[in-house]
Amino acid sequence: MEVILKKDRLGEWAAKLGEGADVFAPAFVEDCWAFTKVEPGGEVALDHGNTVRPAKGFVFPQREVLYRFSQDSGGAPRLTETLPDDPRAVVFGVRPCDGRAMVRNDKVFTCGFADPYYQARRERVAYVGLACAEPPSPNCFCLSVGGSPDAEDGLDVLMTELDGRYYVKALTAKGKDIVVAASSLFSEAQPADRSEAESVHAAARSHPQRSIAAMDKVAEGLKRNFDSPEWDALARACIGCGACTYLCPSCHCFDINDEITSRSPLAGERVRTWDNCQFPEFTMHTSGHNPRETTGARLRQRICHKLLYFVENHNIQQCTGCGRCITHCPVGIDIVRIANVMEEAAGQ
Amino acid sequence: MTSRSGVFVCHCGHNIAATVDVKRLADEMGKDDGVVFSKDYVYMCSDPGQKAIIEAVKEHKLDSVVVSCCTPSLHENTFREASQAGGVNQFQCEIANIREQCAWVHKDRDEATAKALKITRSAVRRVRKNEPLTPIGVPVTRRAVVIGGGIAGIQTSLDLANAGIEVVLVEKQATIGGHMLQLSETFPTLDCAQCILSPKMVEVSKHPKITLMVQSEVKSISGFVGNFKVKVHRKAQYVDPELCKLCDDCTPVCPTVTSNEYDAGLTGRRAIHIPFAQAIPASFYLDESACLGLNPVVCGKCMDACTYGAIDYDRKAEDIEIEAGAVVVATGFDLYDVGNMAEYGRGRYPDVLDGIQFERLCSASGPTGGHVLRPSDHKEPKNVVFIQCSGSRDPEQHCTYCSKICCMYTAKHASLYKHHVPDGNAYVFYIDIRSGGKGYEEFVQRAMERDGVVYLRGRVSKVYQSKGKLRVQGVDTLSGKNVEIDADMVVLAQAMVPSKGTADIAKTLKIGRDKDGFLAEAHPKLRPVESVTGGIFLTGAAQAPKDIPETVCQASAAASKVIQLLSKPSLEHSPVVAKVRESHCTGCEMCVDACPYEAIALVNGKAVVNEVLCEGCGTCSGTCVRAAIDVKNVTQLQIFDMISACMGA
Amino acid sequence: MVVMEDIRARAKELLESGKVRAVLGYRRSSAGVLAEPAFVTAPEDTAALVLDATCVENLALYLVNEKKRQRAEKTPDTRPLAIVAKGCDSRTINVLLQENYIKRDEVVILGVSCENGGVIDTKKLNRALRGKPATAASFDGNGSVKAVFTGGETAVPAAEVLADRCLECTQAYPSVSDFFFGEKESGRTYNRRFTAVSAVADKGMEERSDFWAGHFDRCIRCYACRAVCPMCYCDECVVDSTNCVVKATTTADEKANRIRWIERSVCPSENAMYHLVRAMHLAGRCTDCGECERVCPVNIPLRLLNTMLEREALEMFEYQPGLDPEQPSLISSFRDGDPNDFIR
Amino acid sequence: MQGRNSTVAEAAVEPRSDKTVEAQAFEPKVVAFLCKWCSSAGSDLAGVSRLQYPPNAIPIQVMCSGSVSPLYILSAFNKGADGVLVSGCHPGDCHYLKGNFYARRRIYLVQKLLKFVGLEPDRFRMSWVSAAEGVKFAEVVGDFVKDLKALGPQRKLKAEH
Repeated sequence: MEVILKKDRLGEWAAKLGEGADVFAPAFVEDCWAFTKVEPGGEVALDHGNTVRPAKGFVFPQREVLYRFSQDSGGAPRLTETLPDDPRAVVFGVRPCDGRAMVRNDKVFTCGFADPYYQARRERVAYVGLACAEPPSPNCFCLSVGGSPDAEDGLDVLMTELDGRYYVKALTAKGKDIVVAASSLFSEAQPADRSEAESVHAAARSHPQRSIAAMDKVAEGLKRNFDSPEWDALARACIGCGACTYLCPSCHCFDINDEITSRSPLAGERVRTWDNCQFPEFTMHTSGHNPRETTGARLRQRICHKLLYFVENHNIQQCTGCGRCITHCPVGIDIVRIANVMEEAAGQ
Repeated sequence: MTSRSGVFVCHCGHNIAATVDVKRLADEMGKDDGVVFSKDYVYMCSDPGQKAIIEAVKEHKLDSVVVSCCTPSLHENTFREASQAGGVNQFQCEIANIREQCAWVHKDRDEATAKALKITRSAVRRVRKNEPLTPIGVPVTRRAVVIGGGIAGIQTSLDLANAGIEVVLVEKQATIGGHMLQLSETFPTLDCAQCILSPKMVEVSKHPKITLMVQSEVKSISGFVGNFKVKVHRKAQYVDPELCKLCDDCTPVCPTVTSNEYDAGLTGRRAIHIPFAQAIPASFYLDESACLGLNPVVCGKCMDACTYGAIDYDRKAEDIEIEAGAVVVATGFDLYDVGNMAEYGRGRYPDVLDGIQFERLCSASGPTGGHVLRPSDHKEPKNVVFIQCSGSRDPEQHCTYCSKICCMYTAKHASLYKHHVPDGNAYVFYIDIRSGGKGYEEFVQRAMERDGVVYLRGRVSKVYQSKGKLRVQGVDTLSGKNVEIDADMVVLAQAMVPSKGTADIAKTLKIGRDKDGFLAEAHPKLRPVESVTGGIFLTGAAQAPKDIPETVCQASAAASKVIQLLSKPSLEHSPVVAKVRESHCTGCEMCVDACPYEAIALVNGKAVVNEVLCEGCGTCSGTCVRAAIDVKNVTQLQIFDMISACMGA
Repeated sequence: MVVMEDIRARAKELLESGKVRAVLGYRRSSAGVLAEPAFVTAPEDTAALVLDATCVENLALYLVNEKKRQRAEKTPDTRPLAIVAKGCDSRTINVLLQENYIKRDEVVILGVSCENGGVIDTKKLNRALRGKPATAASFDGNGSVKAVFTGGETAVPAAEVLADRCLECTQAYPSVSDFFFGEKESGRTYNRRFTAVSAVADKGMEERSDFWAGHFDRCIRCYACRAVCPMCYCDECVVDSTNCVVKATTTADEKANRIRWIERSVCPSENAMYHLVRAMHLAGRCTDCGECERVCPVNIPLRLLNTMLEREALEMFEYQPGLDPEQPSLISSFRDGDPNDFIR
Repeated sequence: MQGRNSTVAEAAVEPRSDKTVEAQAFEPKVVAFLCKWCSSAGSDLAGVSRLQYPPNAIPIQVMCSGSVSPLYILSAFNKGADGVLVSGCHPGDCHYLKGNFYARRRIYLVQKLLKFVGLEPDRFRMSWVSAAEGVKFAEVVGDFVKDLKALGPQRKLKAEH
């Protein structure tokens, strides 16, 4: 389903969707682009750079309660499941790299076992993508990892900005629903619109980007360099913070904890929170042994997970080239450079 | 970490039960996490109450005990002993104070019960993480340092020495004896002060267990009860007491004269002199501050005159470290400076004397050979006014407190005057007469009735000089009339104040002082001779104004406390001390800097606690940013759990 | 003027003579305009060292990290490390010395003066360039920063793009060094000290409350602020309530009984707890290198929390961190005249 | 966005109009850290003297005010305390000689920090109460509870369970 929306009617569409769902769109807050709730009557302008935080949090929040528990003295424990019942949400302005990341997250949370919390949210959230006309970040490299500025996978709708209007393509049933919900705002797309959109996409794809030169050889390079001392050198400056992975659209590691709210009588919540492979204690064993004790081992884990293990398991890179981990690394650790170094080292 | 706690709720008769629903408290606590037994009882501290604890510990295999009752300062020990008797380590018993901090200060039963529940729950959370502890045994040095060689210090030293304890008696002056030796006769029996004190002084000098250090001051102290290290600074001993034969050849050749402190400034003395004939050590003494320069080139006359070679200008001061198990502070008093008494001439009138000066005039060893003569013209005064409470009981301008002994010594002064000058008139201005003590009231009555001393109830507003007389303006509140007396001499019963060095010695020894500057006792009623610091005791007028009999009593009391302390082969120190988590300590030294007891040192880059020095205050753990140091049984984890309990979680 | 060749030559000499095991400096980065930390061990690599307005990192962090790394090594190279240190960085080194974390002979300090410059704030630079990503930036010595971007370059007044801490800096030269490069400039005239913190402190209470609630709400607890802070050298942090660094001396009790001061959940109350506890732990120790604020991906103005306490320490206790490694720490000392009238 | 944050946004929108009604029924929760030797003894004296004061403050006896870590204070607020009191010996009277001087400096900084992030200054108080000041102890608690009632519940640092 392909339709045309006049640029000045975007707000109306958002308002219409706001009647049955929470609508989010990027807003520039404190020098950061962030998905922000659009209040009724609020403006939506899709002129944003890449958001600092990816779109994954709508489906996989940083903290969620799995169930509540309580127990009276001498009694049996009582568990109360807390499946998400958040209102439906429509997220505007999702970049294609974040959409593609959701495909990867889907594989993790549905492969073998369907995570009910993830599933429940995934069904309730519609991602409305915006094709990139030029790279929203100087560290973009989506083309190197099989993506593109107009990639559709993982999104429910893809919008492409044309002159004074958007070319809106509904990609899923959910996507069709949100177009149909405001059908009066749209006109049908004409072949000229389609070819104009295609030329915008083509121009964007030819825009210079950072690149991993021989992506097909990187996985092999990583494998062969697993024990290379180069990892320690590359990670020498790593400070062990979690900015790279918490901001990554496809990182999905989590931890589960009990948070006790009352001891007498016992009551509390079992909580799932994001976890982070770059933290030193991520793999700390109770014995005191830590298989990834050094920053080098942890950096290797992150890079290999993105560009080697995920490829082995799912035949695609986990990384979608958004560049956030490079831009926000406090000390300039650069996955593109590392991939190139590892590929070259393997060739020698 | 314990898991079988017992909670015992005390009714304290109606004291707690009237406000707190003790049954409900016991019931609710019985359901609490980790509590396997709870009970309420009318008096937990009674014998049956304690037995109930002992039995419950045994029967229910309790591993920790909480008693909800009165303040821990009353019965913590009682219940800890009961717990221990039942088989639980005493340090795994905690008190929840629901009387002073709850039942007695609230009226609403529901509110008070809810609060009592939180207080008790908080104690349970704490006790569950208490670890069993054993008091720390510390060896004891059987030696005491007594600071101050007045009657208090002398008595304490003799009592200790006679009990077989080694004593080092440290005196600032060149001789022991203190103010008592300046006195003429003592009330109420009028026996001669020197006659009763000199034998004790001689005993001190001869006692094999007593080491006497004169011209010496305590400079610093380290260590702890049973194991102090006291650093004493001894001034240079230019005259060797062993060689001095008391021939007095040196004094006449000495060219400098200065005020004689023994005669309270009424006479002069040379730089080299003997303080008084009965001085102990029996030796002449060279006052460095008055001497021309300790340099044979400048003067050197006394050294030349001494045929025994007892004088040596090259002697040096020395610092001596003494190991001791206990310290007794007996630094005595001074008189409140007459210079502060604007209404009585600020000390400008030579015939306005303070009590000690009058004592010297009455003393056979004094400047006038025991005759009462005016300092200004050496004439016998015919009208003498004695003013009591001079500087005492005057919160606006001077000292707030009563100096306690002035009523008695003024009666003595007036009587002595009348004995010396039977035709003279003695007037005493008083606020009221405080003569509690054996034979004291009779003594005052004798002064009034037999010796004809005129007592006027009222204050003296002003004393000034007029036509060779001292005009005393006062009021007689009994007749309601103003009184003016032209006196030949006025004697001020000056307030007693702590001696000049008291503030310094308190700081050095890290013991407290009260609002008036006297040394503070650990408890005003029950621990009157102990300071708040273990092993440091107080006696004499440094603690509060008191007379000779009371001083001697207190001196013996302090001695008996020291004997108690030093009679044990080892001491018990509280095991509630700081503990370092070595894995977390980075050796930043913040705790080392902050510890008030210098109990923490850095060893191989990690903080190490000297458990014997540590008093368990926890300043270290409040300072450490790494949670690397905790006080046992008051750990951060325990406080965290207690905060939760207080918040009802 | 700091002559880059002098620093490179000194670094080279130190490496060639074997006096140091590495030189910590700055080099260009592939990730963006900011320089990145360089660990130079080969004398010839000193040619890559740079020093300009993009050298924002406080390399003293690596004295801590390298110390930890060294502890884990069986046969560590114990020769000292050479480090390029700006004024603020040198004060950090002084605090590390004060807290015995490092010893003076373990470090050779190549002190550099910022003179009248400082380092850039990339957020400010982005604003100044209207979103065009800069590829280079350097202080031109005349009160402006030359910014190069794809397809052009421009001069921006330094006061518009320098980091707040540089604008407020009162001592832009090292307080400790073994070799000193540049001039000790005094009388810098950008902003008064504590300008930024005063602006927030002067707001009304509810406004301040909303200001911080908004910021703490955004926090994702990536701990970049903690990780980049040379003063946050604890192996175990108070926020590590559910998992911890286990050492040989860690007891079973310690593993089992963790104090959950702060839950792992990312939510406003726990985020606030984290930042407030961290601020308290840095009181009297923070030397205002501004790294916490720079690395925050969601732009929480963390520096304000620390400078606020720094201001109190200076004004009420006359305490300045990092000037004297011999002084006792702010919170392990007191003066009789400390404020008392806030107490009832 | 993302779970928790949106719930906060909702909490902020929650109407505060019934604040006055709330204030009347509102009983503030207070944690009082009392040093063992002075302030706890002072509270005992208040008890012995049968002085009445509000039951809102739950005492936690610590050895010395110098042992009170800033974490205790922050944690109490985190757990929902509407007010926190730290009470120690008067300057110069510390049983441990100088622990209260360290406390004074540390607490001063905590107070300034809490004020800076917008917590009402009246929620956190320090007092010197000696063993002889039973009356003062009762007054300190009474005044504190009165001031807290006027402020209403503390939500700024409280964990939302």
